[in-house]
Amino acid sequence: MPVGPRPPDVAVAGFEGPLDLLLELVEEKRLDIFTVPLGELADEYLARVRAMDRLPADEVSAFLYIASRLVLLKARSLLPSLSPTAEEDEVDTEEELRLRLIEYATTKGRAAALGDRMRAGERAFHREGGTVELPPKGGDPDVLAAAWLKVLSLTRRTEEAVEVPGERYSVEQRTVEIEALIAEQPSATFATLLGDRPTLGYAIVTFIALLDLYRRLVIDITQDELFGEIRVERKVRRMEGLSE
Amino acid sequence: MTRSVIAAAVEAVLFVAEKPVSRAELAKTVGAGTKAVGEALAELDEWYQGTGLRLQHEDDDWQIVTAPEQAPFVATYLGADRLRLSTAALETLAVVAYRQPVTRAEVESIRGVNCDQTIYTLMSRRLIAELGRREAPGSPFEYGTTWEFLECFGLTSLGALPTVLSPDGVRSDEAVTN
Amino acid sequence: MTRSVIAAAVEAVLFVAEKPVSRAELAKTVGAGTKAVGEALAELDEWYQGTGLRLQHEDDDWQIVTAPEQAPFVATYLGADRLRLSTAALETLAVVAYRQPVTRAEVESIRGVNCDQTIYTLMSRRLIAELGRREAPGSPFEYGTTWEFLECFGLTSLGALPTVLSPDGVRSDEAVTN
Repeated sequence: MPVGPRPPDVAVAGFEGPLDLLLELVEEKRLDIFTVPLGELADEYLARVRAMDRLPADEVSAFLYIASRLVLLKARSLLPSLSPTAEEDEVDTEEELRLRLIEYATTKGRAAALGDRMRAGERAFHREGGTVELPPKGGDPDVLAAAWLKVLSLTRRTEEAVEVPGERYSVEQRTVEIEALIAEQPSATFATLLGDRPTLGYAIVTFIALLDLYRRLVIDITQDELFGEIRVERKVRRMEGLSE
Repeated sequence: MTRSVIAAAVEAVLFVAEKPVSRAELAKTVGAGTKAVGEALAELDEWYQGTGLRLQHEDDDWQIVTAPEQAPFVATYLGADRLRLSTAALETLAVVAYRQPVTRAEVESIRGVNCDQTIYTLMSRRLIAELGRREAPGSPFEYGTTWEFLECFGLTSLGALPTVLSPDGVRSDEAVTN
Repeated sequence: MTRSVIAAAVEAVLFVAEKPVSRAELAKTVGAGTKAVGEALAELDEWYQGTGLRLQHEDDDWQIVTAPEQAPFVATYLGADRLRLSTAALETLAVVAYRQPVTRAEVESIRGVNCDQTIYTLMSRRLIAELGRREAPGSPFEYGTTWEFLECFGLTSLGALPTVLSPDGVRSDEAVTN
């Protein structure tokens, strides 16, 4: 085992990343990765993200990206009139997400195959060639200096890599906060929810919390114009007994 | 049961070599053509089946190494450490191995997460290396696996990477060749 | 045409060993009796007839060497006017050269990998040597470069080692002087 600093490989709440979580849902439900409408997994995906205790700020955006795409796919399936704009069509199709998922599944299979080999320990060894009797000659000092530089750079990078961002927010906690706020006042804007000078992590967690509240029919979200203010409103509950 | 004169000479040179030797240099050293050396290498490769040795190559650089089945005994003798990698590092390694040359952005797009950490881990273990810069916006580094990678995983060449079926069971051939 | 299991294991161990190995140590390493190892050695000896390798022994210490007939090719390869070192050996040499006096543990902590083998190789090539023991727990050996190292690299003194800027461009002065 190498001595020296050992950078942690952070897995997010048991998942290697947002695609890993999505793949896990597909496999858990024994769905066919080639035919399952991915939008159907939106609710469960959000629920799993919400259940995660703490999300590292630097990985949250990746989870959010997948979550928002799933929500969009679900919305389209529920409301066929919500046809994709030409712009979205290029980058945001279900097919593209599916291909990424399939590629990731292949990568996981390959990683498992390499892992099996690693655990079996069946490696090769070479000779260092120590039996040579002739006095060495013809060394190049610049080559030696380059090797030293390489060693230095690898050491340095490992040291840097150990720093881990400290700031973390919980989606669950933020959801509770917003729900309490919206219970007191009927509406709020996204900007006020963010407060002054929010960090990226805080903004993303807030946004996921909103997506989740929206999914649970607690709030409505409206936006009157492109890039306009996003309004969050307490959803008017229908009388019990009436169908939706 | 004797082998060809060239094969014996190539074997002796590879035995004393401290690092992989190119076919061109082998040819020059033993005073034969590259084609004859190629045949000698094939002869050695076959000869080593079932022995404690095997022939490993990357592109056209060749080296004699120990057979992976003998790893436990050799590791005992050398006091060598077992390689250990996290799942995350293995995933990144799998992308680099099967898709090389590959940039960090490409690895991250396939895995869906930031890969700084795992790339550094793999580089400091000498399993992957920077190959050079890609001629593209931002001139990103391209990564590939190293000679140590082949050795650590007991692969005689990149062509010996395990074949893994993708979920549809057909797109198994996209490794390395693209 | 396969050889016995023990013979393959013995062959792999002798292949990586850079000095003669006693039959007792071979037996311990491969987990067999000395009699079985003796038979395996006889098997290897016969096997190597007509190949580029030979089994050589002095008393009961055994070693694989190149066949005498191949000496001209081996001499051609090794005699080429340049130093051949594996990447691993070159990196270890760089650490010793720029950080001497240095212990094995320090070299390993800097390189991040086990360095037993490369230190042995560099010592047998007389590029580095044990300087003495450090007054520290365990009294580890300290290593430094040799007179042959200076001659091999055409350096008049250690002060003539190329100056290396570290990656951040500031830690340029940690060579040799500390």
